[in-house]
Amino acid sequence: MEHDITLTVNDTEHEIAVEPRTLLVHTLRDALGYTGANVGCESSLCGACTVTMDGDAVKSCTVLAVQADGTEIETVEGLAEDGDFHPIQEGFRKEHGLQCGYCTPGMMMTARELLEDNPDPDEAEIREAIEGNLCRCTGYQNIVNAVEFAADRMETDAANRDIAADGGTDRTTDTVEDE
Amino acid sequence: MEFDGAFELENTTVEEVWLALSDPVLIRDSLPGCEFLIEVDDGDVDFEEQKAAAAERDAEPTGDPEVIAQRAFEEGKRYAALIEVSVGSVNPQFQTTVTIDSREFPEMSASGEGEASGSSFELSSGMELEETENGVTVEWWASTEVFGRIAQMGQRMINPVANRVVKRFFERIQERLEELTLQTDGAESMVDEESDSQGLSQRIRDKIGI
Amino acid sequence: MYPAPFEYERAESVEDALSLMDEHSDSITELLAGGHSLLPTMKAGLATPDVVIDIGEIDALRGIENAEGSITVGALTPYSAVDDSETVWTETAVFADAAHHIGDVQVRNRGTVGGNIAHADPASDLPAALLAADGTVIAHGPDGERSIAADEFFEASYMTALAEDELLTRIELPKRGGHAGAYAKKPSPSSGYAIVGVAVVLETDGNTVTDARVAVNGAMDHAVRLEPVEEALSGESFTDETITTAAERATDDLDTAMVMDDLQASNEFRAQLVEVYTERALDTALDRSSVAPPAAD
Amino acid sequence: MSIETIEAEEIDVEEVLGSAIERREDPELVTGEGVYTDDVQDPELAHMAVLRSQYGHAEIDGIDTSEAEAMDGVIGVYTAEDIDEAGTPGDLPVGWLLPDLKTPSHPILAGDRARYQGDGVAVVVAEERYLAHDALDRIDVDYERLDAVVDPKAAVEADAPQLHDWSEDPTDTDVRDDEDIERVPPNQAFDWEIGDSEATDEAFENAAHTVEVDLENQRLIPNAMEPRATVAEYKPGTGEVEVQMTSQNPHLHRQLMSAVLDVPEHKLHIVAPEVGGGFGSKIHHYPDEALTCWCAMQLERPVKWQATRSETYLTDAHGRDHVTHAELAMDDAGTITGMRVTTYAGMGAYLSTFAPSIPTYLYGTLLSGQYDIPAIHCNVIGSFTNGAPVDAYRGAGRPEALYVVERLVTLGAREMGMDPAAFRRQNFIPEDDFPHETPVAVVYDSGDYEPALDAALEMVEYEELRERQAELREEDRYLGIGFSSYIEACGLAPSELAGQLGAQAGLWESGLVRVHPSGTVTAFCGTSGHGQGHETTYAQIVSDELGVPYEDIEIVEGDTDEIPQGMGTYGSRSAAVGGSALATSSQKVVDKARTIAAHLLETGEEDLEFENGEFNVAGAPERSMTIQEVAQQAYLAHNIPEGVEPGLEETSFYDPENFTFPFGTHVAVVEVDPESGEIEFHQYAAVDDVGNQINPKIVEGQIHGGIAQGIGQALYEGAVYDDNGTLLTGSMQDYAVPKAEHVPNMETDATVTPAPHNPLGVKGVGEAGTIASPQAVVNAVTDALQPFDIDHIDMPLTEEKVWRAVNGSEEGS
Repeated sequence: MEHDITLTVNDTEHEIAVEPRTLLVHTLRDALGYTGANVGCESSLCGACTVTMDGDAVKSCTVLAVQADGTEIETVEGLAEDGDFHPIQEGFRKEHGLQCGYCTPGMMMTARELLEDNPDPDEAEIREAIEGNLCRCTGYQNIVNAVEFAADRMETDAANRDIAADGGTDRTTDTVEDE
Repeated sequence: MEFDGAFELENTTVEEVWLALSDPVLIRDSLPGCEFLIEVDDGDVDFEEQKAAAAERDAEPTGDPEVIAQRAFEEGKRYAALIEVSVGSVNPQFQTTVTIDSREFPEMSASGEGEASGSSFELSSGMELEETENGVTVEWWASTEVFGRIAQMGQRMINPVANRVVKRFFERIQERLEELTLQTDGAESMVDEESDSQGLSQRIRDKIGI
Repeated sequence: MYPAPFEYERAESVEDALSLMDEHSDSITELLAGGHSLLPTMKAGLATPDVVIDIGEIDALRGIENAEGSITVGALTPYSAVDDSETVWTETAVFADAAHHIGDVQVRNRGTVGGNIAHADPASDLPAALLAADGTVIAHGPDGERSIAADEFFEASYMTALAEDELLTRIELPKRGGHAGAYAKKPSPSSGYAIVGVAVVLETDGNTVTDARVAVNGAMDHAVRLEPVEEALSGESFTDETITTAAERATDDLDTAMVMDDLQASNEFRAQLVEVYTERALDTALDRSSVAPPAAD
Repeated sequence: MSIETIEAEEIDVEEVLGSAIERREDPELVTGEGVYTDDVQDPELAHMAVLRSQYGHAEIDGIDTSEAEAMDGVIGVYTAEDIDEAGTPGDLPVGWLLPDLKTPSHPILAGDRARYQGDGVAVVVAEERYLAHDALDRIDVDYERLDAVVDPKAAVEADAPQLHDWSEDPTDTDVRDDEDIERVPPNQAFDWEIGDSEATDEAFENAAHTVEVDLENQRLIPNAMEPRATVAEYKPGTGEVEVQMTSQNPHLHRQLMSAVLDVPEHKLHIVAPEVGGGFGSKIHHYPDEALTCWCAMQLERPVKWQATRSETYLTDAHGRDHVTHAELAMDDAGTITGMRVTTYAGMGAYLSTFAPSIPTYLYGTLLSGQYDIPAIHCNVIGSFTNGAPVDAYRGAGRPEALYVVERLVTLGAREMGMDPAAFRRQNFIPEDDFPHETPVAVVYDSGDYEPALDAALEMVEYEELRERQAELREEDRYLGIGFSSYIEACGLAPSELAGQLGAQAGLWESGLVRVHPSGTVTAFCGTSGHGQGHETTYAQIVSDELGVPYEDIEIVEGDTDEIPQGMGTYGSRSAAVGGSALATSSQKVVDKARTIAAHLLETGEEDLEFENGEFNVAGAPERSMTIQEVAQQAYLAHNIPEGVEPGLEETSFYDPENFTFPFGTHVAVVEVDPESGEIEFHQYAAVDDVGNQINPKIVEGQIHGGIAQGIGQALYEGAVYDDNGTLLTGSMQDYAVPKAEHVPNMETDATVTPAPHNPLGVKGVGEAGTIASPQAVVNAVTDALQPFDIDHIDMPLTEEKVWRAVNGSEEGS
């Protein structure tokens, strides 16, 4: 019996009927056309299917679509804004953080959560954070560099926004939200 | 996977242990998750039907040679067993048939095969009894071969479970045998005196044709 | 691979879950929380439940509560929330440390404390931590609630004291401010599960260890205490020498024939790792403890 | 030191070659827009699933598909019988033959016998992918299990279970070449040798010192992150089959599949969309891709097959699987005088596409390494085993060879009491001895080995490091330094030689360069990249040759309808052979443009200089034309020289005259904990000479990834079959693909010795890291454990193996 669920993917709401056994990754890919998240294994280890669900990185092959009912999903297709790459996308490109690109969407979604929690991770922290995302091409080193690049860029962007905010209005920096 | 081990039973004889181990009911009771263990003909076994029938065929382990003789394992005969083991969320029903390959006092061996969860398995196992100063040593060995999905995907899960099932099986056999010996003690059967003990041995030998 | 079809039920409350469990008690039924134990086995075609009862939406079972004398962790609390909790780190570091070592970020975001403990995977990380923390499992059944001490809870691989009609609703961890706790793990390079993982909790009075609880995952078919290590530590001063001596006794009480033996590690090597990782867990605990190093003579 | 990338806009044409331009492939891939095979959607798609053998070896007495067929949504269920009835040849060919090679039939579905677990027994096509897999469980196969053999050496023993029925009946179709079958063990696929056996034996008789080692080069599972997949559509109107598949070489797949399915080559259109890694595993022709096409033709429906990861574990061609005994002879000064090697190479159940060439011509020919060795002999026995077929996997034969060489050399240095770096240096082929002919039938094109070794020694501060090692040993800490001075052979060539050696294909590459009337360019190459950054690299080459801005150049690969012909991407050949084809075509374009320009500028061709896309009349700089202007004129054709055809495009089939031989030295520095067997990297330094570098950032990425894959082999990976041929490492749960935390930070540097015989001077880089790194790590670990007198531990060096080695015996102590 199919169940009606609502998924908000990259800010677009979708109402669909799914079989209870359907995995979130297949709903995203086959029913809704978000083919950015890839399937690389069935043992929940490779992480190629990583998306964020209510802000948390999850392996969408290990979540039933019915479990995701009512959640906000973000996939790699939602990373860029107004045609501008997210700093993580920019980092992967600048630092040659990808080769075949198959692991990349999942890797970037995991990296984004890392940088939200820890804006200035060191190498060991990055390597630990991506232990659930396997890459067979890069040897990981340029992925680590890509995440470091993104961290720097996000810091710079934030600082620039602060300056712009300071210059543009009379608000002070205390309007910046606490982490 | 290969397993082996040995345990000792005190104040008993090789014949008594042999007798007890000839009893399918004792084996059934010792095997974790075993729903039934019955003799079957060649050909396909309807496990569902047998499971339903098994509830009505309740039999208790016994130390009585007469009773055991009626139902004792026989060389060349084929038996069916249904074993249900829970491995977390995995609840395979092992539909197993076992053939007694050899039964030559004081050694026996059996081999079988079965299916569960899109997988299949083969097993062989054997026991040898040896008289010691205080009683009897039971040496046992077992090996299992697993094929298909469980072997490929379930390595991490099956090993500890197989280990548990096999070790538990022989532990329980040991426990049952110890209980049975006590039973015969309590019933003032024949182990107190040398002559009686020999008498029992002889009776066992007679009954089950060692 | 792909899960086989099943009937899906969503429980709105604990009572609802219990009644659904009762309603489907004649079928093969599985409870779905985070799904990180269940779904991989279903995808592998190894688990084929008839009915899946999704308890993931029962909000009452989620969250960490700083109660008097103990920390309460709701069954649906994800590992990441435990790892992120300053309270858990402060009051029972061993449990937070173990949660930190589970799987990877994605797994920690979804996998739940209750699911983990009820599943009782011999190679998972929380069971030994629960034993070392001297935790209590609270189970809800048709007749209400009961408490099960961690020491009584784990019985064998994937087997616990939880009855079929019971739902694990929360765990309680005694508060041990000022204690020393740590979890040291040798993960499988492939699965990330523990080849061995040693959890230690030490209470100290000055330099003297007044109480020690040490437990191991991965070595046996369920998490077990390492009592000889505990005995070797109790009453001794907390030093490197004591640690080394105590760690040497790690396998004294383990039945070597029953030590896990698989592709990842033989039982002999596991036994060796139990010693090595006991020492490492104790070293970390010592580093973290407020115990002043003994004055040099 | 990490190389910084440059944005394409910042690059002038004169700097384009050799610049670390950002990859043009990436914008699509970082946004999720890239289309991999499983991303291909079509509302009409049906889904295929394959039932694999339950057993490593079994007779199939019957298959009951009725229950599966009766399921709602199941469209078709097929077995070998159906393939036969349709009259489809359905037998996979072998692409490389050896003398006396046994080539058993390899049907796309197993009929009466399954010989490894990956053997397909039946296929289901259903409306939906979950359903197709449900239906597999409803197929009832009556198996009779047979004994299996999985060890390559045990397989050729007399009493081993036999895989193939070598019938004495010459009409038996199960055997193609059954002459002299009685002479050799049934499971022996071939018995091959190279080198001078007498001279080698003599070297050993006269040796002052010898060392020997028994080693295994374990079975590996490729694990490209994207599992194999195919989407096939049949067009009954035209008889065409449109195929999108995970391929490293679409033209080769077309050629082979044409024979397997009996579909004319020109009616098969094969496209490799985005391909998520290959490492060799997507070169070969497997049954599944052909079955997908076959089902699409039967049903006249588009059909998709997407392998699950567990299927790729069972069926992707595995790598390595060697059991080797190797010896080294030296004189009393530590100069190498001979090498003798015997290897048993597992082929798996059938011969995969290029399988016979891997443990022979790609292995034996590299055994001289970087060393001047007067006499080498190598004997390789290939055997059939009940495992997945073994074929090219990143490095393909060369890692096996260099592992043998570099383990022996390390042991040789130890035997002589010499420093391993000094021992290597002493035995290097001297810089003035190139081209250098080895005793194993190859001629090294160019090389200069000492600078790479020196650079590596400097990177690790070698002398200080040895002091540190000695200090740490005092504290019972065990630091080890491992060297790997490797050589590699890329761009397998030339075709004529390959043909003499048994290749069933030429090894050239095609390149077509088309300058459009507006002056932009589309270039087509027969290689087929899958992560290597070919589009970027090739655009750099064409931009440099034509002087056309990099961004005005489009590269097309991986489509049999668009590209003249092609041999694909493997063996680190793409830059050296494919790149050279594009360079050659570009030069032909320039030549034609020069003719037209000279005509238009009213000067002699010899008076025209061509630089940065502009033809200038020598001495009269105001008289010039850009190549774009020439292109426009070439297509207008209003005024072109007599005898010159309109248009501006050229094709070439570039056939290299030799292999290229990249080389380098890698140094691993590790610390080993004898208590836990754990290995910790302190440093990993790599100096590689891959000839000229077109894009240093891409080169760096290839080296990184290659090293990581080799470290995976050294420390973590290994396919394990049980005695029944059941794969115990059948998923990522049990087969360790290295994670970020398992791989060290790598320091890379390069020397540049251009390849002398190709127009770009490039050598190839795709496999270098994987060929170099395993022995660097193993040598480092055994160096660390010298105080325990440990000479060798077989890969993967798991903690348990290291611990057992330290504890003296298999039983431990």
